[in-house]
Amino acid sequence: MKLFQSIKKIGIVISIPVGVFVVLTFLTQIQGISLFAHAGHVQTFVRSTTIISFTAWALALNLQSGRFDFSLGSMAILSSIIGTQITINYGLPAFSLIFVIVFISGLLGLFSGLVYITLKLAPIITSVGVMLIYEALTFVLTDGQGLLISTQFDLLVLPSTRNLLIILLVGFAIVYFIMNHTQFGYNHKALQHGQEIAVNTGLPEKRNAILTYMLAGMLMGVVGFINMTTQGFTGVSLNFTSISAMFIAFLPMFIGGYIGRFSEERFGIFIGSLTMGLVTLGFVRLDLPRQTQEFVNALLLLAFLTYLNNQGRLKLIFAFRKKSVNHSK
Amino acid sequence: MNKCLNKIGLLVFSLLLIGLLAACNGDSDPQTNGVDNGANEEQDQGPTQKIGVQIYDATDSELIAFRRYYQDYIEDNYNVEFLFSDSLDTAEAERTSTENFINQGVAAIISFSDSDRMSVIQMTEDAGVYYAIGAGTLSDEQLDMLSDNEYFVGSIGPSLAEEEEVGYDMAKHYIEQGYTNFLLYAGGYPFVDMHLMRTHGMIRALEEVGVTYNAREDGQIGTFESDEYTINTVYGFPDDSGAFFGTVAERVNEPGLEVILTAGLGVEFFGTALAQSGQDIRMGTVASFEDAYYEGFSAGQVDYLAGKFSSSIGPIFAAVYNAINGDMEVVRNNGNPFRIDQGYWIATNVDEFNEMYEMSNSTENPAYTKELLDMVIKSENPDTDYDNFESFVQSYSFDEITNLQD
Amino acid sequence: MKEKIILEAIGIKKRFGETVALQGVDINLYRGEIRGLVGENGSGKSTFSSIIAGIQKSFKGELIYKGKPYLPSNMVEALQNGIGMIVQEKGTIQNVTVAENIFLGELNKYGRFGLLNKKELYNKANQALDNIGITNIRADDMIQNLNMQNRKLIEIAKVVFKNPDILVIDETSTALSYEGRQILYKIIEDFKSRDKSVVLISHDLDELIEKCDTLTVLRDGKLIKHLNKAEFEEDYIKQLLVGRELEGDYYRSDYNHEVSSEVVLKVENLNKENDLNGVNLDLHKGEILGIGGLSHCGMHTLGKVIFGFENAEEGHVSIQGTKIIDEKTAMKAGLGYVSKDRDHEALSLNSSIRENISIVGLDIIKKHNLIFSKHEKAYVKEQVDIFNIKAQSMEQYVSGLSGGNKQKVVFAKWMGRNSDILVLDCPTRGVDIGVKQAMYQLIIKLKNEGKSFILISEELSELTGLVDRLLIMKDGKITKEFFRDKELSESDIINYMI
Amino acid sequence: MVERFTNKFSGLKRITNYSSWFGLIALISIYYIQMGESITAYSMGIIIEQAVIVAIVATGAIFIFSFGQFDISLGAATAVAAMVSVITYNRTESIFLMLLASILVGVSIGVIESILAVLLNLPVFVLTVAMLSILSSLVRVLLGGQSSISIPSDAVAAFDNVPFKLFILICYFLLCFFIFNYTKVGRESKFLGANPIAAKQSGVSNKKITIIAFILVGIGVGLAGFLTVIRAPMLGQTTAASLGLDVLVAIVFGGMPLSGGARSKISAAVVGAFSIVLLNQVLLSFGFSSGQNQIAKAILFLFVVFVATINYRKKILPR
Repeated sequence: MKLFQSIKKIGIVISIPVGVFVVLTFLTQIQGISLFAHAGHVQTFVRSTTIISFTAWALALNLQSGRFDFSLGSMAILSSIIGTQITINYGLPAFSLIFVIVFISGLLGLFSGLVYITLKLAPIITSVGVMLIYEALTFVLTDGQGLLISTQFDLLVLPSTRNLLIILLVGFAIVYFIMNHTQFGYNHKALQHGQEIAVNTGLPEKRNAILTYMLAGMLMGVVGFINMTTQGFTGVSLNFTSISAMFIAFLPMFIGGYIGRFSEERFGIFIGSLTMGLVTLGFVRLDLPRQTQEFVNALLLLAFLTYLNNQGRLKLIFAFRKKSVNHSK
Repeated sequence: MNKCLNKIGLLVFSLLLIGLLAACNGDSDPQTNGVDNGANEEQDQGPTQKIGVQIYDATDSELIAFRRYYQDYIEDNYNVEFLFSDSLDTAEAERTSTENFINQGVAAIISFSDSDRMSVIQMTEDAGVYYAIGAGTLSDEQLDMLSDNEYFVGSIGPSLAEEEEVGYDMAKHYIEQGYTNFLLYAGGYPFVDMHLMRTHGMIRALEEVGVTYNAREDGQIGTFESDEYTINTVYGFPDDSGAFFGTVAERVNEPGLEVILTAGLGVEFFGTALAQSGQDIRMGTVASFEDAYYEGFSAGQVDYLAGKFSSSIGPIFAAVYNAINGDMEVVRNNGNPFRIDQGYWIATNVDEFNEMYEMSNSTENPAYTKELLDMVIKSENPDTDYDNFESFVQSYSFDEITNLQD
Repeated sequence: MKEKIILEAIGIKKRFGETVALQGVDINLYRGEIRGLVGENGSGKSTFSSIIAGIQKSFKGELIYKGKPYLPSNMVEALQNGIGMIVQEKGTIQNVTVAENIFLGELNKYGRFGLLNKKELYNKANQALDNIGITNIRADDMIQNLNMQNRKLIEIAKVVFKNPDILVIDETSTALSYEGRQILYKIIEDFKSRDKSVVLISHDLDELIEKCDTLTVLRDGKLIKHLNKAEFEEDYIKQLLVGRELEGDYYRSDYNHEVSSEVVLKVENLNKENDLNGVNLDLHKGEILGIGGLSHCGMHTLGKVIFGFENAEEGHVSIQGTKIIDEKTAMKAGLGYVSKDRDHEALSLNSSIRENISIVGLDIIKKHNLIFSKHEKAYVKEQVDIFNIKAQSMEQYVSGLSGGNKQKVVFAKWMGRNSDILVLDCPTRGVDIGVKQAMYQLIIKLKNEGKSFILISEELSELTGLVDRLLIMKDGKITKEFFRDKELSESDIINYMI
Repeated sequence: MVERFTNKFSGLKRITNYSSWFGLIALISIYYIQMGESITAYSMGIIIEQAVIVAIVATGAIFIFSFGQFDISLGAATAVAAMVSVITYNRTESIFLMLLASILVGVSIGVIESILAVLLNLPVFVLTVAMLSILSSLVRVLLGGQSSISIPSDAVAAFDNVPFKLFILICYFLLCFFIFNYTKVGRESKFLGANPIAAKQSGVSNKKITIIAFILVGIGVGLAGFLTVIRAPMLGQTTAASLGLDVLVAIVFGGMPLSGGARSKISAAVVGAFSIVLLNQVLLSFGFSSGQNQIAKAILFLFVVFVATINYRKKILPR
């Protein structure tokens, strides 16, 4: 029975990416191409999966505590610009770039968190303010030009498939460990599900919130790093343009929440991101125009949410069957 | 107590952050900070005239170079002050910016924005503010409609035909060298006119050598057929999922690729993929003479550039300056607003590029210096007339300008 | 008996915004003592206990614990110092394990450098559960899979495991079944036997009289009297609670249970997973129908289903032929509902008295489909006057009112729209005895005017004192029907509840 | 002692409740000082011109915000409405049909969104995130591969004046003001925001309120789409793209609590929209760059909200 249960769990967890893979393989086969034709496709897939995973982990961290953070995208952009400039200006070794960027984005996250706990405003408001400031700083710091590093060859070789895989795995290990094996993770979960009780009991809510923001910032730093080094270019964003960075992460986050019921949530998000990574590669291979991509993504999100929110009702529909099983017992 | 600590923490942290930002900013930016616009000293004659500059993208490197020329060179040498708009990406934003400039009391607007230009021209006429086009062109029909508009000064810039020609020349340059495997980047095709025209130019050059182009019904860039030539395409801009760079990497790594031709944003979007591919691939692009391309040429990533130079917007200023000084007659083409084509500087090797780059980016000795501009400004040179002006603008090539300077 | 003082509270004052909760309370607590704390809601007993347990920080006055000044900054710190509290409200957090709840806020003990040793954590948690004799729940169970009673037991296990010197129990027994209470009582006696102290807060006078050594009566944030076991006498305590002798009738004076034969509301064969198991009942015009039982017998769910707030899986509720499918149809048919959870369900605390009362009366207030301030205010003022709601103005937020006045607002809201049938779920929970009396009299008056009531209550005396007919529920079923009778004794009834 | 404290407290409360008005007045004063004599009828006109569209959409959006929901797709919806109205005009050459089409599209989007939210039981915010993507791709579809679509500017020139726009704003504002303050729907939506469970137990239908609110916003979106075309008859990919967040900023600036509830006020939309436009004008007069502008705006934004909510702090952090 227990074996059956675990098989069922594993089945649910892998069914989503496998299903998507099958559909995409079918779609590409019709056009006479294969999903993974050469190493570049593997790289695209790994890169998308990594970017989406980190973004979704960061988004989920605060969103699941009821804190919507508009500043995620701007943190990625600003930290990658500052970090890269520092690395280049002070001639730091290339591999240290990721650490510098993550350090800076951690500081940016810290600032977000401090603004939140100092002003005691709803995070959706403080994060709009912080996001506007960070966006504007990208402009002020680069005199509006953004940053181009297309000739810094030692930096550009960093996002190889192998390195991306390492980043993804190490990132997952760290996030998994933090959320499941540290006091911070446990307190975070307790505050998430019972804020008032937890605060009354004496959990350090403010410290936890700040650390959460910092962690989210650092995760976005990795995104900034990957974008900077693969594109060799980070543009300036103004007037809320940076918020779009997080939209791609909604679907994986919800898939993660769903899978999280059967396994670990961070792992669920990873599986969700993997799925989106496949979808992204599918877009590349099928050469779909941007608006179609967005449209398909939005529809997938809607469909999945609908399924998720009506699961209760679905269960009701199937309740009769369950009842008869109970009787036979 | 706790609360107090938080506030102190925030304060200390903010200072730290500011320090950090300052550290990275100070070191990285050798040029004078273009944001600083309060430095223009009052000149001897009269109050400073305000000129509004409308830009389509505050983050575009070409426009930033333009801004530097106006604010760091022209403001220091003429009694004017430039106000720059935000990025104007819709007709609505363009209108808002026009309203604001008029309200701020500008004497003229120089526009690099074309969301709904005719409406803006109408507004400026109503408000009695001079209007000049610093880039892009008007159709004959439009120019006709504006013939009796006293406040419309004229336009200088590459016409759409010129844009098409630039694309054609670039493609031709490589075809003539015998290359057969191309990757075309169409940029904002079909939404951005300038990219569309350049791409059409490239297509024309390819068609001349026997390539068949199949246009697509939905308006997107189509496909190519040829036995001899292999042509792949990319279009669009980066997105958040990484799909764009996935496509770029895929195309760049296509075996046998020899040349990348971009309708814009060459180094920005392809430099990295080139660096990462490690193959020997040429790149030709239409962009501007700025740092990124300096690096690109030095690293051998780019070997053909059709680009604007920072002070290419000197002549339009001269025209506007004449207008606001009341010397409208020297900028009137037989009583009508002028429309003068101004093309690109073209660098086909590193040495050419470096020479042009140096002159383009100098704020002490730009291509169009005060001495040069004064030749067509009536208040400085009473003998000048429209024909002078027209030939002055048309002699835009690097060689002609260096000759003028000597 | 009076040997060692363990905790001394001197002149404790506490204010919440505009309301004064405690105005200078002195209490000495001795080792080996079971101290009952009694008072109406708003009398300050929960505030006092939350202060010594570290939940409330900013107060005036002094606490001396074991001879030293004492000022815990949170519950965990208080517990580490030896003062543990089982709170009145929900005290566990969902979606985390039992073990994490037991060691909430002090996980740092299980591991180092911020890392956790799960094995040790689970072992300790199981030990804590074993300690109080719970074997059916394990450390790695998720809280949301447990029922309310078991969650409460987790809290008890958590506090007791720390072996505090003072155990504060705030109205916990109402959430527990018979078995749960036995566990709790055993713990209390065990504490006493080990020379530790217990502070027991309860509304149940019988429970207090039976279990406590001493009683402290609070009223309006003031200390009224300390009572020794010898002075325990129910009527006397009641008098102390209210502050005066109650004049007039408290409950109904008549013992007539004849009601009209007209059925105004019919409940047929309601079934709902875990809560209702084939419930049938008729409500007659002018009848007060009581429903009693233990907390989790399904009667609260029944109230919600009757009003259409929750849906049953089978069966239906109808009023004169109209089926009740949601709150709207219920209201249209003249039904009103007073929720047990007043602050979260019956009222919007951060809205004004006016808004709370008028929200269900908008149909009456509107003229030509429009709502004008003048009509609305007149409507609300009438209710405020009838119910004698004490507030600065009708624009005051409900959050600033006392429990009694809040409940008056809820009553006013339903009576204002002239509801014919009211479902009252624990309508006098946390209400002063004075207000309670007024409400009882109001219910009786309305009954005499032909209104019908379904009175769901956990207080048996309230039920026997008011109802025409009493239905007892157990495990989602109606197990017994009693009619109004002078001879009806609470002990008879209890037998059908457990 | 207690009495005095109470009075002082509620006095302060009253003042901060009007902090957004003080903000507006302060901005007007600074603008006056900065511009001095150069303030003309033209200046007033452009302030109205620039505030009208945001004010209209924000007014409608107050309904959604009042019951604690959040719509991020309003800008994209406005763009779609404007696109359709341009297409309609180009087919029919009728201004009336153009207006009608715009409103119809706005309302339809509202109906679709609310029905999806209600029937599929989706959280409104996440739904609007998805709608944002769907509507922006719809904008590109409507563009049909062109960089822009337009109508001749003469066609709408007759309406391109301040009185007409002000008239539309006032009409729509009065409609919303009326519904918000003098009908059941308005009361119920505020109550729903204050406590959804209590609202349900008082017979307030979440579904009904959601649908009505989205329809009302839809009308606003339709009017805004129409006015967008009048203001700038040439529409492109990015038309109205930032409107959604401008509306959010305006509403918060105007003193509307994002959680909705009893403190919701419809005036916040107009106060906020005008404040933002004035703030822009003031910043322009200082000659800041785009980046500095945005920093100043962000800091002011946080400051205003901070002051407005200074009396509503809780022990636990707000979410």
